[in-house]
Amino acid sequence: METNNNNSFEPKVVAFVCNWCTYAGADLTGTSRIKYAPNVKIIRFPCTGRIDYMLLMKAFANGADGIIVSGCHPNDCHYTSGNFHARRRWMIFRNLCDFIGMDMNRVVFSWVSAAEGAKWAEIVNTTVDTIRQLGPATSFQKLIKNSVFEEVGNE
Amino acid sequence: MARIGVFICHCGENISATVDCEKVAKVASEFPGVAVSVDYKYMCSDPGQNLVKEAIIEHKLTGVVVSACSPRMHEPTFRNACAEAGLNPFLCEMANIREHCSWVHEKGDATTQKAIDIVRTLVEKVKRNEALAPIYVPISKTAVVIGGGVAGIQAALDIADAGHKVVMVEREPSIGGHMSQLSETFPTLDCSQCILTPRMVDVARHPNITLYTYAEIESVDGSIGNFNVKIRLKSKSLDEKVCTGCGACIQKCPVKKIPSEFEQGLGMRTAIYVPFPQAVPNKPVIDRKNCTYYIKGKCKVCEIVCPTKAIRFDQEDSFVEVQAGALLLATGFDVLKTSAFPEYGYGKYKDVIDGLQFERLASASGPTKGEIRRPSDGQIPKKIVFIACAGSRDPAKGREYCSKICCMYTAKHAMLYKHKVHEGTPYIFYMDIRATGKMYEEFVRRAIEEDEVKYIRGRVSQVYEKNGKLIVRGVDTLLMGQPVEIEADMVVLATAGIANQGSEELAQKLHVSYDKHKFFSEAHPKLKPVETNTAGIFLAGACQSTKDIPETVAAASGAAAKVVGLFSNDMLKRDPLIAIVKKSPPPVYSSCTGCFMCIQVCPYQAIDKEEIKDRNGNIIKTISHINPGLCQGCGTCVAFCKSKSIDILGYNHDQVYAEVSALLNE
Amino acid sequence: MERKLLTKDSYKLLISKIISGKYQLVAPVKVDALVDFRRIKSADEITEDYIVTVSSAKSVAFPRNEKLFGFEKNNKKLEQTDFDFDSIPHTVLLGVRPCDAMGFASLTSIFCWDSVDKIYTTRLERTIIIGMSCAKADASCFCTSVKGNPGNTAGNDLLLTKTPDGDYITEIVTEKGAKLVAEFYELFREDKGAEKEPLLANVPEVFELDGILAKINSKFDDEVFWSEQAMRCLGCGACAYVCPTCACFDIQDESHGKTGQRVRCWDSCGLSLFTLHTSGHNPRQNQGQRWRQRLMHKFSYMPDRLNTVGCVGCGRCSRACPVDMNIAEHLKSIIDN
Amino acid sequence: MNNIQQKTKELLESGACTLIIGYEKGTGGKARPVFVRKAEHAAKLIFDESCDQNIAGYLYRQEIKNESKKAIVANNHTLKSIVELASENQIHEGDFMVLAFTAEGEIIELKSFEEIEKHVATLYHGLNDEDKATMQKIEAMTMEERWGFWENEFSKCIKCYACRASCPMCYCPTCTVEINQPQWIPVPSHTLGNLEWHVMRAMHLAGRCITCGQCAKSCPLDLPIHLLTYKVALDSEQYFDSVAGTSVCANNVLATFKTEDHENFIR
Repeated sequence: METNNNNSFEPKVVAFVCNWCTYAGADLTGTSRIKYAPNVKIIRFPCTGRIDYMLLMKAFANGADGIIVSGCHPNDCHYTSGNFHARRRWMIFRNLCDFIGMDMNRVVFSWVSAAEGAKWAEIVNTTVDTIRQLGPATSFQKLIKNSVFEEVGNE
Repeated sequence: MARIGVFICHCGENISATVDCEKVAKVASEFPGVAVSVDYKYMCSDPGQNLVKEAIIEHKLTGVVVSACSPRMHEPTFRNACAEAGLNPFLCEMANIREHCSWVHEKGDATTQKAIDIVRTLVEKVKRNEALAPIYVPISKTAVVIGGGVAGIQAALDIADAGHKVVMVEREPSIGGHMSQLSETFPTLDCSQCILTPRMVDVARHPNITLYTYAEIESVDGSIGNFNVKIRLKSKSLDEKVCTGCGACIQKCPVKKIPSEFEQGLGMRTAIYVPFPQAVPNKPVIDRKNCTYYIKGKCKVCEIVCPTKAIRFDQEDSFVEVQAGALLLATGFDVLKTSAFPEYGYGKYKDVIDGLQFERLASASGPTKGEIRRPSDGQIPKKIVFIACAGSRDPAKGREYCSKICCMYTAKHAMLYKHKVHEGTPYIFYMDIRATGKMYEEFVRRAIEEDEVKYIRGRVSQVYEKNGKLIVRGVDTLLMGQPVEIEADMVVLATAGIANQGSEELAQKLHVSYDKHKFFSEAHPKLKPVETNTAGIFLAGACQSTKDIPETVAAASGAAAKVVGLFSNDMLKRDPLIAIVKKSPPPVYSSCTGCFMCIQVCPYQAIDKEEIKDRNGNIIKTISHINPGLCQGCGTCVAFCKSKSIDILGYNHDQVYAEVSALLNE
Repeated sequence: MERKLLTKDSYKLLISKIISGKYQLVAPVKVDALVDFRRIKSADEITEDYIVTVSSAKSVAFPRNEKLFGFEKNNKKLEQTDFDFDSIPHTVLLGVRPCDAMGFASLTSIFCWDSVDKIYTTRLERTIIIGMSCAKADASCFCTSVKGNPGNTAGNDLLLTKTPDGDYITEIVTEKGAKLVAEFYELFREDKGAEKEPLLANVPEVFELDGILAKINSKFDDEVFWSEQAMRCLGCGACAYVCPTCACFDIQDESHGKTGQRVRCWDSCGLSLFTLHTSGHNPRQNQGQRWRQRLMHKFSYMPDRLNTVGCVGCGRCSRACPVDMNIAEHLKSIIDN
Repeated sequence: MNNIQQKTKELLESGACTLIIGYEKGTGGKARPVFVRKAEHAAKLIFDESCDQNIAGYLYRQEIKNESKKAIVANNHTLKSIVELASENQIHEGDFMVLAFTAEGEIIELKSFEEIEKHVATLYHGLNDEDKATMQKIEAMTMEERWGFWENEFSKCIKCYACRASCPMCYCPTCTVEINQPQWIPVPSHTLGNLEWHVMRAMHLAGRCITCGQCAKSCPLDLPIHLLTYKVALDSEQYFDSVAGTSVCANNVLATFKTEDHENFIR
């Protein structure tokens, strides 16, 4: 992996968050006026249980450099158990991704409650810092660029 | 073709201080499908909302993105505005560029660019939004209350008084539950029967309440608003319509030595019996296991003496079915009865009893007429040792939880004893005293200070008999663990409150979840304490966790209020953001392949099976079906379903996919 | 036909010269346990240890994904980038088996049927095919049943046949081939007139083609026959994707944000989705009908309409098939049945 | 070998069965699935080491579902798949007969799902030595090496979906790859789309892969894609104690949870 020494690199990070805890937590970050890096953009889901791992794949396939997945702490799920189901799914998914050589440092899983505005800012900032150090997700970007023109002779 | 309106709010300067709102509006106007894009100082103000409404009409908008604050703030505002202008409210989305953007980033291009990205994402989402309408489910305004203890009684009366029909189902021959067994109640020491009995009679007399005693739930199907409850009426061997409750049969019944359940084995009853004199209904049942006629085939004394010829030896169990809009679980608790404490001699020594037995001894209507006499020889005990936390807070041998009621009733027991046996000495071994209710601490202080109850902080290691005395060995931890030995005449164990027998089976019949101790689980520990995770089924009292009477009654009224709230409308209105199993044209009908794994995933038991039939009624395939009345819209099944046969309105596959793509690509 | 001789040393030299010249060279190489076509950088990469390559050579002219054009939406306007014909490389395709080489005729007949597919034809025009006669065959080979043979020159520009001492008899089949020989004339020697036939593999004839062609149409309505044949067929696309003559494709738009491209990619009549209508109706409802389509297309429709048989007997479909749907065996049963 | 022919001949002759799903010798002597309807064709049937193909997937094929009296000659992979398919409600007890083999090669009829479960319990569930070694090799690689390894493999995939077609657990009548709104898996077979496909396939087999390796055996390009589903199967067992194909009433690993599940990766 080439490391990026270019300071102009701005990581693109997608956050998949649940409506009830982390989205509200990020709202609290806002109302508390805690500053964080603008690289992270949020997509709202009803529950972490709704977050399809294929969407994480799609984020990378669309050029994301990093991903945050965040929801309610265990036992706090608005729907009682969506986050527990999600947690199992992530465990299997991240191990599989690691097995195929995807850099799991680019995917941050967290629990951020509606009261943890400061934690949200901290998660975003540390994630952006990590990815800034890792550089762009070149492994995926290469595939995106070559996504069509692969034929015999181009191996 | 989509015609989306984008409305960028400055929020005074809350947004425009760091985001170039005009630029956002200009860039958004060039997004494919955007018909109009404007910015305005205060979008939520009346003129701002009018801007949205006018644009909807002028540009025939098919969707609206209000780019302002969090949807938690003003989504209802703008959805209403859209509805007023004739646009389905679910075609309006909020792009959160305040809490998630302007307030958390410095002024600059990156912040403006982020706002643009957020707007673009929501534009792509709203293009894929569907017009939705709330879901309405008709409601049968009858509640079935399962359990006729104080919780069930309170809830039933509250619901009935509000004008709705109630069907109460009680397993025992009489309602009343554990409270009817109690002597006096803490912290006021008023007589339990005196306050409960009138309520029991109210239940029996209430025109809106149908009471089925000696009855159990056979099966439940359906869902909120429309449960179908099948109730088994166990045979009482008696025609209740004919019986006058004169009691002649009870007096003449030759089988008189059956330990009475109501008296906790401290008294006896006959084979044809009412559990206690104030029973409601006050009509006997025949206990077929102990009746000579059913055992030996002859006797029939009761039939002979009955003046109204009410006895029916060949009566069989019968069934009634009830259409109910709500179910209320009030099945109560039990106390740990087992030989869980061999070291305390419980079950071995007659004078080692549990708290519920002590209640009967202290009760004026009990086997000793309220005198404290030990079961073995009827002597008045001079020293009684009460052992708190017998089985509670004991992960090794009992239950790890605190049973919550024992500290208080043990103090009450000691006090009652002292009031009745002035020369007696009560000792209480305890771990901690938990007296957190209103007037509770004062009550305990009174026991200690006025009634001189001897509290010893420590555990009892052993109780054994020696020379007609019960030797209680323990330690006093406040005296540095010094051993304590008391020669007692009687020992009372405050045994742990546990889930009622059969609660697991009932939970499975009703599809409500329960914890590892078999107590029913509430839908949310804080915000939905009287709801179960199955919509339309509510909880009251100690079937959820052990509770004292005030707490039980409060929960019962709370649950009743939920039922009454549900019944206050003819139709149940629900948020349409629910999951659906997608259908497709024949010959596939649905990509759902019927693995039914989603049924396990659903936290709300909202998924069942649906048969797809041809016009002759032959089943073509069986697929999953989501009950719109039960689905809460978490979407866990959506992400789980491998064939993507389940989708969720408002966060559907197409929408979230488009959002990911739009967020990352210009 | 004019013949030359290419010694084993000059063969290697030829490869090096081609690579360092204006051509890209595509040849069979060992890819783990398999042999498949790859663009190569040195003669050492080439292997001769194969019956046929896993994939056919068709992707040189009909790649599995072909970008037809690009598009970009800007400020609500759509801009299109046409196919760049200059991007098509000049290619030498080496080590093609005679069966594969014959396949290009079938492909061409489809791609130039009513209108000429310029991308396909340009790719093929810019490809020089150097075939390699077969010295070995296996149980799946049946080229001789479809009017081919292990030393067939048709479709090749040059055909090499390896002699026992490692030299290559070079048959110059086309003008293009002659030009290449002329370009590297110093490497070719005069042919010694060695006999080619004994060097070739023996591929027994499994069925009599004319019998199939005569009878297959009459089997069309025999649903039981086809469904029994296809009973074990799993309905994947492996047979079509490795086939040198299967030409079916799908057209897909792939886009990221405002830019995208229209792509032509392989498709297969064995997949149930292939004929699925939006209405949900599928004119080929079961695998028997899809299998029938595969055989009918190759042995009835193509002979009728394009005057060519859509099968070259390479046996790849049988080898690739997870359940051994041996096409020759199934064809034979048409006659036997 | 003869006992299978004898047994199936009897079944067909007596009318106890009208269809036997089993194995016969195919091209070049390798075994392939066969469907025998007549007693005189029972002689085609073989059962030996070469019969390692998992053929449980035929049981839910519509053409075969319609047959009333059928028997399947089941190798160990097939047996496990039968259990897993039953747990997923795709096949039902009594719809077919199961002929299996003892460790000594004796043919036995397994009369109920319970008997199949018991038989399966006696079988080895782990990976073979070769796969174990490959797994270890890959896991020992650096992240970049692993990516390089799989990028190379995925680049070869032609998306013929033989892996899907041959996997008995891939029974969805409409696969996610066939959904185009949205297009979850790109239709063209480029590396990016191939990677998405194979990751999705492996995830869909979480707690369901019985590690027969049929997907890789079916791949015309020899991609070691079975290792992906094996990885998921191994993790399901290691972290959640779930082994597919062992119990008809087991819950899927991702359809259940424990409150105390691992979460040391979550911040």
